[in-house]
Formats: sequence, structure tokens, C-alpha cells
Amino acid sequence: MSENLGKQRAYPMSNESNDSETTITAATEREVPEERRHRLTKSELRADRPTWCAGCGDYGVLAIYQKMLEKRNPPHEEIVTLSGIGCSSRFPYFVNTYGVHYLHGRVLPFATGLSVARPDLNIFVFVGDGDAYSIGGNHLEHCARKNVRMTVVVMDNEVYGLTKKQTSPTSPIGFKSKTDPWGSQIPPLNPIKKLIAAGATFVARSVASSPNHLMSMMEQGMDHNGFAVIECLSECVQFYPGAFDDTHPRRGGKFSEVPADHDIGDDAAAYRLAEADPPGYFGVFYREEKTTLNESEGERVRQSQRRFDGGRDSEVLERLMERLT
Amino acid sequence: MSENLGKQRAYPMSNESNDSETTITAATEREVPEERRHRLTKSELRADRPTWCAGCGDYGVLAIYQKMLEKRNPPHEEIVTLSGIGCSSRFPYFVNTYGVHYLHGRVLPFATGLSVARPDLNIFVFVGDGDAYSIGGNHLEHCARKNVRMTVVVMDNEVYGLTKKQTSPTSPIGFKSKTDPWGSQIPPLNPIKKLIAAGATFVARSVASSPNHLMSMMEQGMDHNGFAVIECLSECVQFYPGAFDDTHPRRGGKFSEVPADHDIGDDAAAYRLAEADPPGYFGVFYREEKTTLNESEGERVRQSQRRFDGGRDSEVLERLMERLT
Amino acid sequence: MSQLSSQMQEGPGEVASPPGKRLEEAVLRIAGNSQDGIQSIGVMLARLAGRSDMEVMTYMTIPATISGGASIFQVHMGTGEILSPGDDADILVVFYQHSYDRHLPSLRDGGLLLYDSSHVEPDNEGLQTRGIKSMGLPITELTIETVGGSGKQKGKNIYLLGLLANLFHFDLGKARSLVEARFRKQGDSVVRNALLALEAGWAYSLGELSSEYRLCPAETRGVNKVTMTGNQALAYGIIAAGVRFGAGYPITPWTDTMEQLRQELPFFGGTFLQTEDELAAISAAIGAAYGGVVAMTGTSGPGLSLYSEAISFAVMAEIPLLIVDVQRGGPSTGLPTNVEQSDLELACYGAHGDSPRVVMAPARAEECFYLAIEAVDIAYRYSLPVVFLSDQAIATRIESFKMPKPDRCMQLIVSDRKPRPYHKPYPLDSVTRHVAPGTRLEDGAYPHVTGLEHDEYGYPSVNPEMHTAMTRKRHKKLDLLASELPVPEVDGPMEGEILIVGWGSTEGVIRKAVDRLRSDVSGVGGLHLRHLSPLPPGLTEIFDRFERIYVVEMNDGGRYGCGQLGRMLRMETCCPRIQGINKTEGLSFRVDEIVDRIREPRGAEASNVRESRQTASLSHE
Amino acid sequence: MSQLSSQMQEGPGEVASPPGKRLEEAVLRIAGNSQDGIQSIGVMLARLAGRSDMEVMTYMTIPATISGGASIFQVHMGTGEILSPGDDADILVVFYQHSYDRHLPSLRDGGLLLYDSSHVEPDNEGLQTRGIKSMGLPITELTIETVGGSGKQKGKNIYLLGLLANLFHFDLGKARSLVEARFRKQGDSVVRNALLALEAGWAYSLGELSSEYRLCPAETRGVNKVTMTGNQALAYGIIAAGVRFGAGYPITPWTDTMEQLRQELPFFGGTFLQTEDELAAISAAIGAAYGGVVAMTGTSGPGLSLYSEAISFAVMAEIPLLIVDVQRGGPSTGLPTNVEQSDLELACYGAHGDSPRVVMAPARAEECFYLAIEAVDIAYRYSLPVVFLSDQAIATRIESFKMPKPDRCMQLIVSDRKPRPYHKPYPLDSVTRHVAPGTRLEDGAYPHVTGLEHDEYGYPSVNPEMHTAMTRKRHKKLDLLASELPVPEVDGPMEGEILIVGWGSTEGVIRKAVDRLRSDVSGVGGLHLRHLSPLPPGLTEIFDRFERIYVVEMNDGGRYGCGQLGRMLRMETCCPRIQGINKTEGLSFRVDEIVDRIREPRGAEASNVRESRQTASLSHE
Ligand SMILES: Cc1ncc(C[n+]2csc(CCOP(=O)(O)OP(=O)(O)O)c2C)c(N)n1
Ligand SMILES: Cc1ncc(C[n+]2csc(CCOP(=O)(O)OP(=O)(O)O)c2C)c(N)n1
Ligand code: SF4
Ligand code: SF4
Ligand SMILES: [Mg+2]
Ligand SMILES: [Mg+2]
Repeated sequence: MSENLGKQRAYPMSNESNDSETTITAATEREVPEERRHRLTKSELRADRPTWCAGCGDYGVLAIYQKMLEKRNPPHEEIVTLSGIGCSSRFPYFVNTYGVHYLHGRVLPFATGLSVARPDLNIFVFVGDGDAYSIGGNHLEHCARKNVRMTVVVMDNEVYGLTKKQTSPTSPIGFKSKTDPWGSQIPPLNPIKKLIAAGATFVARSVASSPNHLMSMMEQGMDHNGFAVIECLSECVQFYPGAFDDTHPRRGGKFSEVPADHDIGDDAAAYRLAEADPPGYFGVFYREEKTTLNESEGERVRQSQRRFDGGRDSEVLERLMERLT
Repeated sequence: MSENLGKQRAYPMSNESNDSETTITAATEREVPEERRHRLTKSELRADRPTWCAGCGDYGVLAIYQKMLEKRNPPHEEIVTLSGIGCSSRFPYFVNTYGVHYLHGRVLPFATGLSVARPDLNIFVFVGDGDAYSIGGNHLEHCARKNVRMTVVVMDNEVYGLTKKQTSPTSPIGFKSKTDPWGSQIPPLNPIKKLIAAGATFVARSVASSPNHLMSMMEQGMDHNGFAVIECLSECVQFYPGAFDDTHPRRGGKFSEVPADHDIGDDAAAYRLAEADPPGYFGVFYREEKTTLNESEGERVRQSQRRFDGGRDSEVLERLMERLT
Repeated sequence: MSQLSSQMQEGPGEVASPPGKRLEEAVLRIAGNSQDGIQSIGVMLARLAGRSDMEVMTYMTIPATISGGASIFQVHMGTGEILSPGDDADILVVFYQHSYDRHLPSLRDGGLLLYDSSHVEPDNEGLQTRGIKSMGLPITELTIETVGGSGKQKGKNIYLLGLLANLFHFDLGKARSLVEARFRKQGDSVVRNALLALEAGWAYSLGELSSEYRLCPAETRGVNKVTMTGNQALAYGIIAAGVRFGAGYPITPWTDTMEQLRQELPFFGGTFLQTEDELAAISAAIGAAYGGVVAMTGTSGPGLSLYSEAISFAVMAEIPLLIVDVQRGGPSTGLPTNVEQSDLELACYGAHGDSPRVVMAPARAEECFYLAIEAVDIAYRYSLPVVFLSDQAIATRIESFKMPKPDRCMQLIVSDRKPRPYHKPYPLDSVTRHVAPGTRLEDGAYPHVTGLEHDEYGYPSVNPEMHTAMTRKRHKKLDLLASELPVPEVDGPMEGEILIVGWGSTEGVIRKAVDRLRSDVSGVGGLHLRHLSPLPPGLTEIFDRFERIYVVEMNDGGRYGCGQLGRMLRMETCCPRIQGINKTEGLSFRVDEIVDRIREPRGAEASNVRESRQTASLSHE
Repeated sequence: MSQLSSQMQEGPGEVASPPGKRLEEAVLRIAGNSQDGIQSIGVMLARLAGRSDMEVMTYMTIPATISGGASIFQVHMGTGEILSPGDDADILVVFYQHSYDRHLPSLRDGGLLLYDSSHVEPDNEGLQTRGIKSMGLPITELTIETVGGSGKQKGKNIYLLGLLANLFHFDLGKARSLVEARFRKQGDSVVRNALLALEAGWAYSLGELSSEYRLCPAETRGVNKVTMTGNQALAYGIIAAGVRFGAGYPITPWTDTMEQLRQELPFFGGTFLQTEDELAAISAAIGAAYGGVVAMTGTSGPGLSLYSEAISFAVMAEIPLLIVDVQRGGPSTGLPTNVEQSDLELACYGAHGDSPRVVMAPARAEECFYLAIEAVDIAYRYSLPVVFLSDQAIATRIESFKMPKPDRCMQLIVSDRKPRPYHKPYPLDSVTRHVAPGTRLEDGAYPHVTGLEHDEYGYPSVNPEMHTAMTRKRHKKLDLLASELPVPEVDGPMEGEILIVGWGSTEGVIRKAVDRLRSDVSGVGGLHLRHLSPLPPGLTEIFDRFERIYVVEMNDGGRYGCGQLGRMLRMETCCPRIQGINKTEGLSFRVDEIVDRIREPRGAEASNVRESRQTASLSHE
């Protein structure tokens, strides 16, 4: 065991200099000089042909995401599209950005690590209702409370798609799935209530079949400095066809936007609004500017580094260890 | 591989008869004939001397639990005391009932299995804030939504006790723990809001230092046919002394009961009540009678068994398999 | 490979039997898109064969995406023992040109090709060279004609079912009743249309083919048979084992067992819960087991990883529990709809601390039934968790087997809740027996169950000797079980040149490979293990009697030239002659892959049936 | 056991040194209640010895409950290499009668007993028989006198520190500065009281003892030394390794490393997050690693079980990640504050699918520092997760070692985010190199990272050959690493009668046992492994050269008469001569336990140092 071991075995990519690019800084301004910006086109964002069933609501979400990226034009390489596991979670393959298809239910902590370590990125997460509210429910709550900077779209079809029709936490009472062939008996979870109670700082609701509305929600979500969640109804034509007909004027339904006089800064009011009978309201239920985890951790780094005013990492380590001689 | 294998290798305890005692029935009346009841005494309920620090709030919760059992007098062998991991979760060792000290964060699903399989038992769960709201947060939510019959007491000291002073999800901003020596920066979770949003059917709040109040909450929780949660502040004198002085009139605090005019059937009103600044209100925030998971699963069994009207298990199995000849 | 023509023989001389040749077995492959109902026709055909006293084994591929895609269904049926879904097909039915292109190579020379003439244009010359007979059928058109345009897609497969039933000389009445049962729920008009299609297919003139594909009468004639997938057999086995509580979370390929249990356990007074995740599933099952109700949980790969912490609890607290893992391709999300046997190490070792548990694996669908009973029995006899390792191949293939007799094999495990004077749950000198809550203990001292180390009463203990003794006790249960297991039987001679060892779904192909090798190698034996931890006694002695030991597994050949079981056997026997025959293609072994690998042995390093050239050596970039 | 008096010797003839005997080493045990600040005096004494150029190793027990209880702190210090915290004590300090009763047997014959005369009444006769010198000190009273009633509890240990510093002839100035640093944050008056107590203790007259416990001047005089626990060394090693992101959840005994990283990583521009649970912790670390920031996560036993699914992802997606497990007694919640080495199998095999990963273990605190650097280096060189298995003994004991030179050993791993023409993350013929988001790819095609099997571009693939090749590739990385590791060195002769193999925190006791055995056995070698998966090359050849192979481990002796590493070595070498020396008492080995076990070999079955009589045979009740 030699004290030189670290250096001897240095990783080929390691860098002698101390200008560590890994330095974590607080959320940086995302603006980049205009000349650097090649305008992103939709075709550059297109990737593999989606393998979703024809008619699946998820196509609509994908189209809006690509359209929004084209419009908002962030640097291509700074977009990261993340997902869990589910039909909806195949999303990253269908858009040409850095993409990760992580584990069922665990993508929010993955995104948390990425967001805190790399506050310079635009992080978008796409997950299903099973992923977000069943196996991943706890992470959603804690991400909301910690206000980690990212935009999350829950593509809620009120059923497990990929595993072929089991009851999901948002399946309504009476829904006949393969695990409840006699009709589900358990009251569905209300995602908006859950998110508001958890302290989410941006909570919106939309539906994949209303592209303009969804576009507006996603843009606002992207602009939000913090944890933004869009609960987006997205029909599974295979296992729950017609689930959202009641939101569709052309199918005899009603698309009610959040009333203009709703105070989006009042969480109890947002909670009450979320009580409305199905299909409920659509729009932004709640928004609040709050310190993000990225900011508070960034501030911690700045303050800590001030203590050793700019010493090289090796000097700082030496000084820390000297306390133990 | 022989078809007689099951029988040949029969477990010594197995029973030839089909009067399976394992039959799951819906929540049965818990009343038992008076003559069967030997009155439980506190001394029969006493077990090992608690290993908590002198002055720990948890002693108060234990005393009330024993007092309540003595008063309510359920059959001794039908009481089950469950816990997760934490200082608070050593609870089962200190009371003489059937007891399980399960895993950190997972005792609610354990209790769910037990409650559905054995609806005849009185199940009490004691956990800490880290156990219930951090690692176990998702299970709490889903148990609440499914309305599984049991009584849960969260002994919230707003800190991790057993692991010696880390930030918990309920630690207030500014609390200095070993993982946040500069003071926590993350807004604490509001357990009452969380529980109400999750659909819990009985949500109450108390404090270990107010024995009469806590007794009343626990009795009501025990009487509730469904998932009852009591969020109980319980001071950790070791790592967060004085945390709840503000609830204590003698220490200059104020113990405000839930206003008499609060409608405990209105979840949005309960939500708003939970917004009150610390130390907030104490009492029952919300209560609702709703089908329990025990009942709906019991009903399923009854309906299913009707289809084979009382056939022996082996006959039923034969008839099911015959469909595949 | 089943040799259709070479094994033709005369009927067994019964007067009533019509003249003509008869087959002992036939492998039929149907290739199309999953949307064509390939699976449903395959299942019905398999069941029809089962009802006609045939042995059956099937195989299918599932497209990886929900929206469907190319799919095959293969049925191997015959009158002797059917050990595998078959390597090459005797008869190939193709719906599309892409099915034709992709699957023609799997049709054996001299076989029969049936194709939908509306979609496929065969290369007749090529077929002739290979001696393949072919027949174009206007399946699509004829179906439209029969049942009308709207029912087209649905009808197509039923039409083909009728045609094939006729080809194999199955009974039309049996086919009708299967079709009726299949569509009953969808209403009378659907049933009517389906029957129309079936009969139209049946009536289609097969010309000279009509007498060529008649199967022999079965040896097992008159024996009542069931025809089902391994997952179905598992669900029934779980019920027969006495399980009355289950909890799980959906995951392929475990899900359909779970769905069946959710629907059918209530018939037995039991309950199955779909939980919020796998952590909750196993915890709920442990909770129910603690409550005295026989309990199980099930999952596939990723879920078994998530079970680890709770398994460690069940080991420590000595809770009897059945844990099913229907293995799929790994690691991580891997290949969710493909087969692999790579969760063995996890099943044996995947939990912190010294966590001995029992691991077992069924070799065929029938064993899913009986071994589940044995697994639960062991869980209770030794008071510990038992991991039951099925795999995607067993789970999804259909087999016919003798109808179990529930009145003889059904196991009832009832927790005795009569009052007792006192209870000591963890005696050091005998196996733990839990007493369920609700049992009055007359000394008034109620026991604890805990994940902490504890004394004989379940009370936490940090006493050094107690921890040593309890740790030993938990290990000794495996020793005790091992000592009670029979020495496994070798299929073939008790000594010789080659021993082929396997576990799980590969049993049939291995037995066929053993048969095939017997022709040119003296002393070939087969050994199929059902007990994987603890391993059964006598292996060292058996291995000593063979020169070369091959362990056939669907997992990677690892660092010692053998796979996960191979490495465990190295550990068990210290036998350095163990070599692996490994395959990680997400597909089951073919008989010839095993035979070829043994006939042309390679270095121990290259134990995978196909070594990728690119990774033969790996370098830093 | 350190032999205090037998090794007394004259001072090395320096003119300035006062006359009298000098000790090479001394083992001091302080026994009281945890509330007495036992730990804090022990730590300061260890650091004082370190500052006095001594080698130091400590050992302590922590009461299992938060409210405290009996506790000991043992310090072994000396001028040669100190390999263990010592078996028996040369000097015993007891605060209470219960401490006296319980720990007197651990004081060697001829040793020194110091006791608080306000609480302890020794059995003088018994002491005399054993040749033990004793001295009663009115510690409690004298402390009250010095610092007043209120500071009583706090002052008592500082008083004793002063007394002991004097006994060992340490420098008062050094002791003062340690005490000052310790209490600085609590304000001037606390510091003042503490110094009062220290000096009062120092001034206490030791009489004839005053010249008997003077330690030799150290060989390493003048070398700058640090004195810290393994967990502290680990935290600094993690920083020196280049880690700039960490995430974890509290669990004993991992927690204090986590607390230190949370506080100190920001000094280096890094962040450590306390997450909601272990599933989130490892996922956050994988997320940061994907982002190009060197990342780690850490836990103890139960948490490692919970990591399994995500480890399988990191293997599949080939994410470099450091995973620390500070082992404790298991299974389940087990013995949270005791030592055990029973997570090895989980570390190597605990994840579904073929999930090869690297596993390493440090043997002492100093190695926690350097091996963490090597672990991260390996994680990046092979792009995979590395499990770092520390244990409770290393984590909590204090050792002194040469101050590392950060300017020479600090590793900086920086993700290069300069634009590239294109990127293929998973080439089959070379090791994976990820490119972090933010890196512009000029061909405009951005790669995916997935838990599904995938092709060289990271795109999902169910191609059978691709899965074979990728599975092989992930395995081959371990082969490549193994081929690059040096053959481990045997401590002692290259062949002989006995080879004692170990891993982790037992290194020192094993080396002492080897030394001790040399006196009567010819050819005793020691072999301590740091690389556990893959194992280093050459083991088969080494084992071939020894007659008996003993593997010393703190886990159960299992089914083959050896523990977890022993079984892995059986698998690796097929050597049937491996025997285990196992201990599962939650306590570290004593040197004599190893020596005795080898001098009186028992049957392979009974490999545990103390076999419980009750469980020697287990029966169904
Ligand atoms: C740990 C784990 N458990 C279970 C699964 C199986 N699984 C894959 S997707 C899914 C749920 C799909 O439902 P949802 O999240 O609503 O997505 P959808 O398919 O409806 O878009 C499940 C249970 C898995 N991949 N991993
Ligand atoms: C899986 C797992 N992770 C972590 C731990 C360590 N641990 C034990 S108790 C505890 C938290 C204690 O806090 P809380 O739940 O609030 O209970 P308290 O001690 O405050 O009563 C933790 C993190 C564990 N035992 N298991
Ligand atoms: S199964 Fe449902 S959710 Fe999945 S792709 Fe098809 S329509 Fe969409
Ligand atoms: S540490 Fe805190 S919570 Fe734990 S026993 Fe002591 S006072 Fe109670
Ligand atoms: Mg869904
Ligand atoms: Mg707490």
C-alpha cells in the first residue's frame, strides 16, 4: 500500500490541473450567447420511430415536447430526457437528446443527483402513473419538498400499460383490470392533492389531446426555477380506451380550465380546486418561488470554499487532515 | 416427481380437515363475550424496562398505550404491537403483547398483510418520523388510500434519534443536525397535509406530554374502523431538547385544540387547519367512514366462495383445473 | 429435432383405425405478427392436442413492444414423452413474406410449408432442393369470405385452427368446444362467427396431405390430462401447497401467475394483494405469514433484488415464506420477455449478513405444480424462506401433463391457535415453530419477532455466544434439509465419460442431447437438479465417476469457464473438471447446440455456445 | 497479547533521556459507562500517543441502546508496528464495580489495575495471586474538588487523561493543546475547567509507578502522523479519490463517514445529499456519475441489500460508481453496533442477472484512505461499480499512520466536455467511456443509457448475439482487471505447512498469529486479500505450496467448513484443503483464538471458534 497509489494508478482521463470542471455551482443562468445557438429543428430532435400503439396518447406528449424544444431552443447537448419504466417511459428513445431509461420508480432520485451535480442542464423527466405514484411515490414527494430543479411530466393513463392492464393508483373505482376483473374498489390517488401537500412549487394539469394547453403547461414548467410537475392525462387506447373522453368536447366531454380568479399562490385553494369531480380542472394549480435544492447546495459550496479561499484541493485536504495529527 | 408429493411431505402441523382456520373473513366484530374476558391489568402489559433516555417523550406514549389497553380491555392475545426501526420503534419490547420489530420503513406493508390476513386482531403500529415519513413515506400514503384497518402512532421528535441526530423530514428549517450543522434548509413535510391528501380516514395530532389528550386520540384511533393515524409529537431530550416547548403552557407555549366548529368530514378544511403556524392545532383533523381494504377483500372472498358453494378446497381446485383439460 | 418421416409407422393394428401412415410426433411452427392471434391459435391447438391424449410442449416469442410485431408460436406434440418445444419444425405455417424469409431455415428438409397465398410468394425452386412440400392457402381471403370483412383478423387464426385440426386428424367436436369456451364471454354472435371460421378451415381440402399427418394414438390414452403454461401450473401449485395469502407487484413474466392468484385465491378463502411496489409485496407476505396464514410473494429479476432486505429479515426471524422468481434476461431491466437463468446467485446469496435460505427450481410446467407444494412444505418444516426459481421459458410454454389429483396432493397448513402454557419461539436445539397472534399463552408472556439478533424467546441479545449459536442454527437448517434430501438420480449409466448437469427449463433438451450422444459416446449421463441450495448429497461421488462434467445453463460462462450453477458445483465438489455450456441469447438451448459443443470441446474459457468475436479480447481503448 | 514487562529494555543510550525502564508497547483498557466520556478520553489519548510518535490502534464497544450503558475503550500504543488493538490489557482502568467484575479477566497477569476508589472495591488477594499491581484513585472526588460539582461528569475523564499522560510520560503541552482544541467551541470557561482537570490529573502523584510506564522513543520519530478512525480515513480517501458527489442515508456504522462528507465535500466544490432512503441514495449517485461527476454512495448491511436493483443497473449501463458498505453484524437488523464480515457474498452476487462488479476490502484505517483512491480509479478504468467493504472494527478503531501527501496522491477525474464528432458509448472491443451531457456531438446523435440490453450505441436490442456479446463484455472487464492485478505477496515463506488467509480488519491479528506460530511450526505464511472480486491471480499456485490453508473470517463456517471468502476460494482454486476459522460473536478475533485453533485442529465441520453445544445438532422438534 503506497501513498503514491492514487497518482500511480491515475485514470487515463484524469487531469493534472485543479480547474475541476466538476465544481458544483448554483443554478447558473441558462442563457447562452445567441451566436452560439444553432436553432434546433424538430428533425434534429427526432429519433427512433415510437413503438407505442397507434392512437396512444403518448404520441401527443412527444410531439409537444419536440415542438417546445424547437421553440425554446436550448443548446441541444444540454437537454437531458429521463424516464423510469413503462410504455410512457420509452420516451427518451423517441427524442434525440441525451437520454436515460432508468429503473421503475427511481428516476426522480437519479434526476436529483444529476440536477444537483449538473445545475447547468435542462432536465426533463417523463414517467407513467404507476412509476410516479405507485412504486415511485415517495421520491416524488421528497423531490417536491426539496424543490429540485427539473420538469416532470407524468403521463397518466390510469392503468399499467406496459405490463398489460393492471390497476394503477389512479385507476377509478370500478375500473376492470386484470388484477381487479370485478372492478377496482380502492379510491384513486389524487395526484394534484398529493403534490400540493408535499410542497411542490409548480403543479399543473393537462391532457395529451389538448396540444396547445399542454404546450403552455410544459413551457411554464420548463421556465419554473424549481421542481415542476405536469400531471398529463394520456389515453391508453389498448387497455383503457375512452378514459378521458369526458375531457374532450368533441366526445361529449368538457375541458374546464382553472378559473381565472384562482389564486395560484394559495395552496389550500389549489387543494380545494383539486377536489372537483372528474374530469376536473386543467391548468396551473399552484406556483411558488422558493429556494431550490440546487441553490441551497450551491450556496453551501460557495460558503465552504470561501473558508479556504481558493486553495487547491490537495492543500485543502492537507489542512483538514492536519487537524488530526 | 410424484403427484403424491404434497401429501407425502406434509408438514407436521398440517391438518386433514378442511375447516381451514386461515379463512379470511371480513372485519369481524371485535366484541367477545364478557365472561371470556379476564380484565387486562397494566402489570400484565409491562415488559422489559425501556432503554430510552431518561426524559424521552416516548415514555409518555408507552404509558398511555398501556393505560388505554387496560381501559379498553381487548383480549390480551389479540393485541399486536408492531414497529419499524428507530428509538421509538423499540416500543414492542416494552409492552407485553405479541410484538414485531420489523424493518426500517416497511412495517406498514407488514401490517397490511397481517391485517388483511387476520382481520380479527387489534393492530397497533408505532414508528418514528424518519421511519414513517422518510424511508416509509410511500407505504404510509398507500395504506391511507387503501384504508387498511390498523392504528398507527407516529412518534415524531423531528430528528433521527437512534442514529444520533440527523435531519428528519419534519426537522424545521434552521435545525442544526449532524448532516446539517449549518441548519437545515429544506422545508419540513407537513404530516397532516400529507395524510389528508393521501385519503387517510382518521387523522389526529397530539403530543406525548399531554397524556389525557393523547389517550383520547388513541382511543378514537382504536375505535376507527379503518386506517387511523395519530401524529404524536414526542420530545427527543438527547438530540432535540425543547423542540415542543411551544406546545406546553408551563413552558410558555400554547396547546391549541382543534376548534370546536371545525368540520372533521371536510378534508379541504382539515388541510387549511393544518396550515397553522407551529405549534399548530391538536385533536382530530379528519375522520370519515369508508370501506376498508379488509372489508372489500373479505367481500370478495365471500362472493367467490359462493360460486363453489362450500366445496372442499380440493374439489374447487379440481374444478378449476378441469377447465384446462 | 423430431424426425417426422423417419419415424412414420403403421397404426398399431387396430381394426377400426383408418389406413395410412402415422406420426409419433410433430413440431409445428406458426409465424406471423402477434396481432394475428398467433398465440391464441397456438394455445388452442396445444389444448386440442392435450385433449387428444397427446403430450405437448410449446414455445413462443413475444415482441418486446406493446404495439406488437413479429411473433411465432411453436407446438411440439406427440404420443411419447415430449421433452422440448423442438428445435426445427416439421411443419411451418407463415402468414407474411417476412415470416417466410425469417423462419424457412427452421423448417427441416423434407418438411411441409403452409403459407397464406395472399401475402407470401415462396421460392419454389429452393423448396424443391430441400425436399420441402408446400401448399398455398388463401387464408385471408377465405376467412373474409366466411365470416365477413369485420371479423377478418379474428377469424383468420380460427380458420387456420380448423385446417390444422383436420390435418392432424383431431376431433372436430373437441375443437368446437374449445372455440366455444374461448369466445363465450364475447357473446353469441362472436361464437357463431368463430365456429363458422373453424368449420370452413376444417372443410378446406388438403388433397394428398390429408392422410400424411395423422398422429399415432397416445400411449397415455384415457389418462385425464391438463394442458397449461408453467405459470398456470405454478398458480395451481401454490394453491395446492396451502398458500392462502399472496402479495405482488406486476412484472413480466411473473404477472400472469399473480393475476390468476388474485382471481382464484378467494375461491379458497384466500387473498392476493397487488401492492405499491415489491418492498411492500414481500413485507405484506411476511406479515401474513407471521399471522399464521401460509403466504407467498412473487416477482421477476428486478423484484428479487428489491426483496433482498426483507429476505434477510425472514431468515433472521425464521418466517416460513414462499418467494417465486420467474427469471428473465438480465441484468437490470435486461430482456424482459426473454429467457435466462441468471438469478441463481442472487437467489442463493442476495441478502446481507449470513442469510441461508432454500432455493429450488422446477424443470417443467408439471413440476411448477408439485415443486411449489414441496417448497411450501420445506418452508414450514424448517421455518425459513424458500426461493422458487422458475424462468420465462417454463412460465410461458404450454405443456400437457396428467391431471393432478387435488384430493391426494393438496396440502393444508393450519396455524394452531389453541391456548398453550407458554411459548419459546427460537429454541437452539430444535427447529423454530411460530405461534400466531390470537393464541393465548397461559404464562402471559407474549413473544417478539425481530430483525435484531435475539435469544430463544425472541428478545434482542448482543450476547456473543447467542449470536454464534443462532447464526449456526440458521445455517444448520440447511444441513438438516440436505441430509434429508435423496441423492439425485443420474439419467443413464452410473459412471462413464460424460455427465451433463442442468437445472430448470433445460431438462428436456438435455435429455434429448444425452440420448443423441449415446449413439457415439460410451457412458453419457444426465443429472438435473431441483434443489440448488442446499445442493443434494452425493454430488462429489457422482462427479468422481465421470470424466467430463458439463453444466448446461442459460447464463454467462463467467470466470471459471462455467456459469452460476457450475461455479456453485465447483464450490461444492472442488471438482476442477466442471465445464460450462452456456448460452445468453435470451433463447432456450437447441439440442444440437449442446451435442455439438460436447462433440467438439473447446477451451474452458470459451464456454458460451457462441463467443462474440469482438469481445474475445477486451482492451482499454 | 503485548508483553509489557518481558519486553522492557533500556533507553537507547541517549544522554538526555532520564533513567529507568522503557516499554515497547502497552495495551490500556478503560472500562466504565458510555456516559463517562470513555470514548472521548480514549480518542484523546490515542491522538496524544500519535502526536508522541507512537503507533496506535484502538478498540471500543458501543452500548446497543441510545441511553448508554457499559462501554470500554482500549488503546494499544507502541513504538513498533501496532497490528491489533491488543488481546489482553497491560493496564486496566475501571470506573465502577461492574467494570471491575467484567473486565478484570482481560487484564494480564502482572499487569496494572487503576480504579476509582469511590466506586470500586477490588479483591486484593486475588490480585496478588495474579501478580497484579493496583492503585486506587479517588477520581470522582478529586475531579469534583478540582472543577466543581457541575462539571463533574465531564471533568472525570479529563482528569484521568492527565493522569495517564503523566504515567506514559507524554508531553503535557501536547495534551493541553488537544484538550483546548476539543473544547474550544464550548467556550472559554469550559476550556478552563478542562485544563484544570487535566493538570490536576497530571499532578497526581504516581509514586513508584511513575517510572515504570515510560514508552520507548518511536522508530518513526519525526514522521508526521495522523490519528483517526477508519471511517475518517475513508472520508478523506473518498475526497482524495476525486469523488465530488455523494448521497446516502444514515445507518450505523456508516453514518459518521457520511456526516463528514456532507460537511467537507463542499470545501472541494462537491456535494453530499442525505436522501429519503437508500434506493434514492444510490440512484442519486448514479445520476451524478452519469452527469460526469465522480460519485459514491455508502451504507451498512441492510442498505447494501436495498442497493441491489440499482447496482444491477450500474453494471448494465456500465456506470462508474463507488459503493461503500461498512459491514456490521447480520442478517437483517442484526447486531448494528458489532463487527462482522458477512456481506461479502451479497457484495459479489447480490443483484439479478449476470452482474459482475468489483469488490475490495481495506485491512486497516490507512488503507481506507488509499484503497478508496484505487477503487475509484478502477471504477473509471473499467466503467463499473466497485463495492468497498469496510467493517465496523475498521470504521470505529483509531489508528495512527503516516500523514498522506495529498499533493502526491490526490486523484482528479474530470469529465471532458469538449465537443466530439460522434460517440459510441458501448464498443464491444474496448472499455466503455461515457460522455456526459453538455458535450456537443457534432453528428447530432445523442446516446442513451438504459437498463435494457442495448447495442454499441446504447439503443435497446433483443438481438441474441448482441446480448451474448454485451454480457461477455461486462464479464471480461473483471478478467482484464484480474490480469492486471499483481500476484499477492505471502507474508513469510513461499511454501510450507500452513497458510493463513484473511481479508479486511483481521489483518493485524492474523499477522500476530503468524508470528506466534512461527515459533513451533515450520513454514507458516500469511496472505491478506484486498481484491475479493475478481480475486488476484496466482492463488491456486500459492495454495498448492502449503499443506493446510486456513481462511480466517468473522462470519459463519457454513456448509463446507469455511466462511464466505473460504467458499469463494474453493470455487476459485478447487482446493479441498481450505478450512475456515470463523467467529460470529460480533467481536474481533483475538490472536490466541487463531493460534489455538490451528494448534488443535478440529473437524472441518466445526470451523467456528466456539461451536454452540446446543446447536451442534439440530432436530425437528
Ligand atoms: C422493479 C420493477 N417492478 C416492476 C416492473 C414491471 N413494470 C414495468 S412498467 C410497469 C408499470 C407500467 O405502468 P405505468 O408506470 O403507469 O406506465 P405505462 O406503461 O402505463 O405508461 C411495471 C409494473 C419493473 N420493470 N421493475
Ligand atoms: C434500511 C435501513 N436504513 C437505515 C437504517 C438506520 N436507521 C435506524 S433508525 C433510523 C432513523 C431513526 O429516526 P426515526 O425514524 O425518526 O426514529 P427515532 O429514533 O427518532 O425515534 C435509521 C436511519 C436501518 N436500520 N435500516
Ligand atoms: S399499451 Fe397503452 S400506453 Fe402502452 S403504447 Fe399501447 S396505448 Fe400506449
Ligand atoms: S435519543 Fe432521543 S428519541 Fe432516542 S431514547 Fe434518547 S431522547 Fe428518546
Ligand atoms: Mg400508466
Ligand atoms: Mg425521529
